[in-house]
Amino acid sequence: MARITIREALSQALWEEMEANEKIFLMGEEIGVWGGTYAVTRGFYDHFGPDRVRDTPIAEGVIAGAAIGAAMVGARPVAEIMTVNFALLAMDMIVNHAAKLRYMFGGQFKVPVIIRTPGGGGRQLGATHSQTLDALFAHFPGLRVVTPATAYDSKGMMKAALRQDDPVMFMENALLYQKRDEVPDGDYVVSLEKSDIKREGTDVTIVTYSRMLHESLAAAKKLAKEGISCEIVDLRCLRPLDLEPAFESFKKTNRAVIVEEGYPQFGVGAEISARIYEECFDYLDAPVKRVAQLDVPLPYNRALEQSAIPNVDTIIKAVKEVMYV
Amino acid sequence: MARITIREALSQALWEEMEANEKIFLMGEEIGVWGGTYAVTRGFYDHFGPDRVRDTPIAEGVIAGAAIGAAMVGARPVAEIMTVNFALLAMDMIVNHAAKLRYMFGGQFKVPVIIRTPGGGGRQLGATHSQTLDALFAHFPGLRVVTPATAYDSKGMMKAALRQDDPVMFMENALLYQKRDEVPDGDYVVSLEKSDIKREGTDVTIVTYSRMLHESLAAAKKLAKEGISCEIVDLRCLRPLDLEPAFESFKKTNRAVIVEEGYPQFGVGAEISARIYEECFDYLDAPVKRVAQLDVPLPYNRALEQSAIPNVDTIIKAVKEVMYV
Amino acid sequence: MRTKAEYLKGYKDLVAIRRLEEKCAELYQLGQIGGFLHLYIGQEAVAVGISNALTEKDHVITAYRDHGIAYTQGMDPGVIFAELTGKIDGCSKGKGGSMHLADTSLNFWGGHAIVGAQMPLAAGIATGFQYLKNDNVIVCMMGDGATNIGYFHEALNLSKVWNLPVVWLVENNRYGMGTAVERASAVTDIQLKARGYKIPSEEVDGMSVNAVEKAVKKAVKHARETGPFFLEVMTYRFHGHSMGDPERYREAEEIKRFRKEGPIGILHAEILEKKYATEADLDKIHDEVDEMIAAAVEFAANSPEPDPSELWTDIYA
Amino acid sequence: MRTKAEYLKGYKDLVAIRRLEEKCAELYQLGQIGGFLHLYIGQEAVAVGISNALTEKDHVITAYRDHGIAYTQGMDPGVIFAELTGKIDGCSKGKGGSMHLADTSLNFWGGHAIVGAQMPLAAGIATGFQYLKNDNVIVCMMGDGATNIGYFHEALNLSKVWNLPVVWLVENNRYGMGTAVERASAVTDIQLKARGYKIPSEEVDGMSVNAVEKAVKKAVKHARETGPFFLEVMTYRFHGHSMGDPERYREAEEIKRFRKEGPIGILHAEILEKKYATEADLDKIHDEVDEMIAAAVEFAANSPEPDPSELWTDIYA
Ligand SMILES: Cc1ncc(C[n+]2csc(CCOP(=O)(O)OP(=O)(O)O)c2C)c(N)n1
Ligand SMILES: Cc1ncc(C[n+]2csc(CCOP(=O)(O)OP(=O)(O)O)c2C)c(N)n1
Ligand SMILES: [Mg+2]
Ligand SMILES: [Mg+2]
Repeated sequence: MARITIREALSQALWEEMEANEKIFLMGEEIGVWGGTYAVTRGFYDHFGPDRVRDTPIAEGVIAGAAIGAAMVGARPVAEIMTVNFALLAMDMIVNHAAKLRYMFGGQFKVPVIIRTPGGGGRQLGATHSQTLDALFAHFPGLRVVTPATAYDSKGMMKAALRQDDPVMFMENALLYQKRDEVPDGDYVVSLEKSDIKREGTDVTIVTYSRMLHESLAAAKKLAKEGISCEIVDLRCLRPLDLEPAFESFKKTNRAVIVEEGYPQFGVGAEISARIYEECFDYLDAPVKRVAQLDVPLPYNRALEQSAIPNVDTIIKAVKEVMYV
Repeated sequence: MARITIREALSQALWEEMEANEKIFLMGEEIGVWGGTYAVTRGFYDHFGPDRVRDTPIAEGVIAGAAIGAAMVGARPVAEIMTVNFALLAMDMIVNHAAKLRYMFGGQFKVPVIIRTPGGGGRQLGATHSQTLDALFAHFPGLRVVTPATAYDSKGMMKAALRQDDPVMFMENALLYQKRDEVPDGDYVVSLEKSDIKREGTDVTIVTYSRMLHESLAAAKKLAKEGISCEIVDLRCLRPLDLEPAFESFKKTNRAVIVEEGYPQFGVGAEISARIYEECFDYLDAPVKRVAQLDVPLPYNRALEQSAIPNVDTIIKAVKEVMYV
Repeated sequence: MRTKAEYLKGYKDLVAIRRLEEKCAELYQLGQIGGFLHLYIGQEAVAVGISNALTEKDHVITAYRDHGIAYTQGMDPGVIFAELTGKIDGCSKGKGGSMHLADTSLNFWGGHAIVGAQMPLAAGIATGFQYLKNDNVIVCMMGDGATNIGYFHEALNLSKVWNLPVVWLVENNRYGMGTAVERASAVTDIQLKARGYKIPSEEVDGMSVNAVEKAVKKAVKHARETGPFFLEVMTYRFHGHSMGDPERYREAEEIKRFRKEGPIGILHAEILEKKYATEADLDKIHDEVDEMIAAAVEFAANSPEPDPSELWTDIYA
Repeated sequence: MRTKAEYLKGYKDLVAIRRLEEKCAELYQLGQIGGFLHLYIGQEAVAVGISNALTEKDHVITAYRDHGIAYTQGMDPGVIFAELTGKIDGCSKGKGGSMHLADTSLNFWGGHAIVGAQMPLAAGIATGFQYLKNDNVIVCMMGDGATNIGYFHEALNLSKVWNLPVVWLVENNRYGMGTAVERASAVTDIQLKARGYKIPSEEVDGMSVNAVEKAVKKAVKHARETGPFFLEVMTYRFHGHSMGDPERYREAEEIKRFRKEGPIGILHAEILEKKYATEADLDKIHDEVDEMIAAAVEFAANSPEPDPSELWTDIYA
């Protein structure tokens, strides 16, 4: 076991799988000579060479498209889109092609492409560079959307993604790359279809994922001191969406708070909330509470930006609301 | 009063406003010489000329982008994206620019651009040409998203859109263009911010919009014969989202079915459902039911496709479920 | 084409596509084909020329106007009609329809309905071939209208930067829907667009099977050995863009002019001149084709609808 | 520039941008500027030359590397620093930050952080100008790396098809982040890309204010009277792409070489040669600039944070 960062975890997963499977190659802007904008692929270019670590022009459409095409004919490309905001330039390739090609052609081929892309706000990058767009991709059948929040899950899910045959949107978070946790030494995978209880508790169920897991864990710690016990479900993947653990937890706590970083309307929380009501109607003690970004484009100014993104305090407030305290 | 089609209603609104305001011009693929793929702009090219009715190359990015740019400097462009599926090629322009420019630049200018685009399935066009993508756009602060379902609303909302100063995604539905209803002779507008009760009833609240309004009305008619009285709320706009009439109705009926045409997960229905629970918790008699497309890319085969899209029967079934009959 | 047999095969292919498309129009009117239907009538020589030029290491991808190339790549007309009528024996089990024919075992990667989308996919297929070092080449067909979309730029640029084994082949049929080339494209000589990427190019007579065949052979060789090549194939579509095109954008006179010198007529004359066949021999080919098409339609008619459960298959691997 | 006064003004502008950027780097290290920060050092002559060439009917739009052109278009350095430090007196009330400077009253439309996005917007601004018949022109600046994105193709093509009053101006500083032009672009002579759209083009020495000024004047005239024009301005950025660039992609030697012949040094020598000023005179300009920058920083420091309610303003009109 070693305590490593999420950056290292992703890097290790890619490195080890590339060593094991020569069908895997990487492509994207600045992943080679530069070493990756967020340094996930630092050292790869020197080790694996320009054929397997391909710097691309700034052209998100063909980055996604070429990765999809290469996957169609049997390679295993991992395309990096520098941030999820730029994935909007590749929406047609992701939504109309990665997600649908196999279906439209009656299953004639597979599309084992991985699109890695970091999202999230909080770094004063302004409205176009701070988005959390998970709900957009999770909407579409045909895609897998994974959103790991720990080094353990990041490494295991990246490995799992590289060993299965569907298109995967691998959603990272720029503020999480430095987060550390324990990762086993040997090879392991983490399912792309299972959410996970990251903290056990009895009073309230917090359903969350990605960076908001850490805010929720911090909130739970504080709340524990006040005698409120939170159970925290880390979704880990949004498509397919595994809500069984959340439902089980809810049936125990009868109260839920859903925490996401993205926009509040038509977001991830809406789906989770609706599903909890649909499946656990008889267990409701209080309305399910959603915590999300305020309904604004994110501003540059630090104080304004921070005020718009959920954090420990807003989570605590929400938990207390559903506890009626 | 005259009974006209939605196609005519849109056409009239555009025509009348263009006559009244020379800042308005149209642009898009095949809107001019061809007369519009769905014939909404038939006759415009001959009447208004090539300067005000601009055929464009097939290039959705610059169609949206050029319309936004022209709006920035004081013109009032109406861009047609031939179908909403192709709007995915303009996502960055719509989401990162139309929605955010005003905010990012501290309100220095307005972006009065209208993007008209039809969506919807049911015409055997295959997975990439049959999508209902309203939830995608409704997610983003900065946009207005309108989804009229009648000729009356289409004309009035198009006129309202052309007289206000925000970017508007004007979502049409290809199967609705031929629908007819009564429209007053003179000038009128319909608010872009108000939902509307399209049928009064006492037992169940159906919340819906666009083409599914008509399926819901047909279902309500049949259900009435069985003694079940449905109240139908037509959202008319998804952003801003006016749920007050839905809540009021729900407080009366205590039961709700939400009907949308799009994908079922992370869709429009999730937000409505979550909001009903949040605002009407004490009025719940049964879990809110969502009716949506099945969670698949739409196939070409007619029977398969039809089986995946909500219709009168699936709506009736859902209503009966929440009525526990 | 060189030998008599090749000429007669080429002729048969042209006629087969023509009849197949005419039958499609008929079935569409009857409501047996749904969705959008784009006929290849007038452009037959392009598909025949391309497939004639290709070997088992060569692949092809195109847009929604895909029946012709599906046929010349070897797709059974019965399978084509089955797909077009949404039957289980269609190449895509009836899930794709007219715009999404494909059979990867025939090196045919579809049939794509989003204008220009086949270009980044082709760049990717070529990247895959290059990466897997299998010596394959992909020919990416596109319309003139498609050369104006951003994908064109991104895909062509990448193909040159990476020296990908791809042939970019524009079928310039003078219109994208109702928009004439000169109303949509800054350069009307589409070939010039390749210059911005230092990709060598050639203009080709798309009414001549042999001209296309020759050009594609050369282009594929170049793609395999050196890198991308660009072909602008001059052609014309005799029918509307799709069924239900009001055709307000062109004169009947123009259509007539092109129709007179259609690909079938040209090859017909050539064969007679070369004395490879008599009028009667050629008539017999027409009869054979008619029979084949009739049998194909019959095959499709007898093919079952996909089981309702097919709605849920092929979404994930 | 012709007169002595113009030369000295030009010199002052170059120095002002340089100092402004150096101060930015300092404030960034101090944590007073957040987000991404892209310095214009080395490219100053381009902005100065452009703004020198423009009249009140001419407008400009650019990417995130926008401090220089904001300054030369007349934005007060205090307002710039206020925006960069997120203060209410910033041009965008602190909501935009370094990448989103703009002041439409100065004919400056931003500052856009999505690579290439300013191109479709510029095509639209030009469409608006053309439609409103106001005789205006827009100059659209972009980086070399941005010429590879699909927007470039769509925007340039449309500009020619509609003959829009737009000047496409590439600042070729040899790299897009860490990617040298030849590693990302099929043509390294970026000017050639204009050929695919029949847009006339010119290569310009971006280290010379006068060369840029002259070329832009000519291009703007062409844009106003005839249609789009394309300029490839050769320049170089002396610092990293943004703060925190590891700079593994180029040799220190290369930077040195360009730095020696930087825009300020060149104009310095020219002014001395023309005897428009003495070393001492020029030193005084430096002092003036230092004072101006100090005052500007002070202004920004004293500017209040935006009220929390500003979070909710400017979303809808
Ligand atoms: C991205 C996108 N935009 C618009 C359309 C609608 N559309 C379908 S075919 C077509 C014309 C294409 O013309 P061209 O590329 O010349 O091909 P042709 O039909 O002439 O074979 C258009 C605009 C589409 N399918 N995809
Ligand atoms: C669509 C998009 N892709 C990627 C990025 C990340 N990015 C920011 S600047 C840049 C390099 C641009 O290079 P160039 O156009 O040459 O401009 P320069 O920075 O040299 O001025 C990249 C890749 C982005 N902002 N937008
Ligand atoms: Mg064409
Ligand atoms: Mg550059």
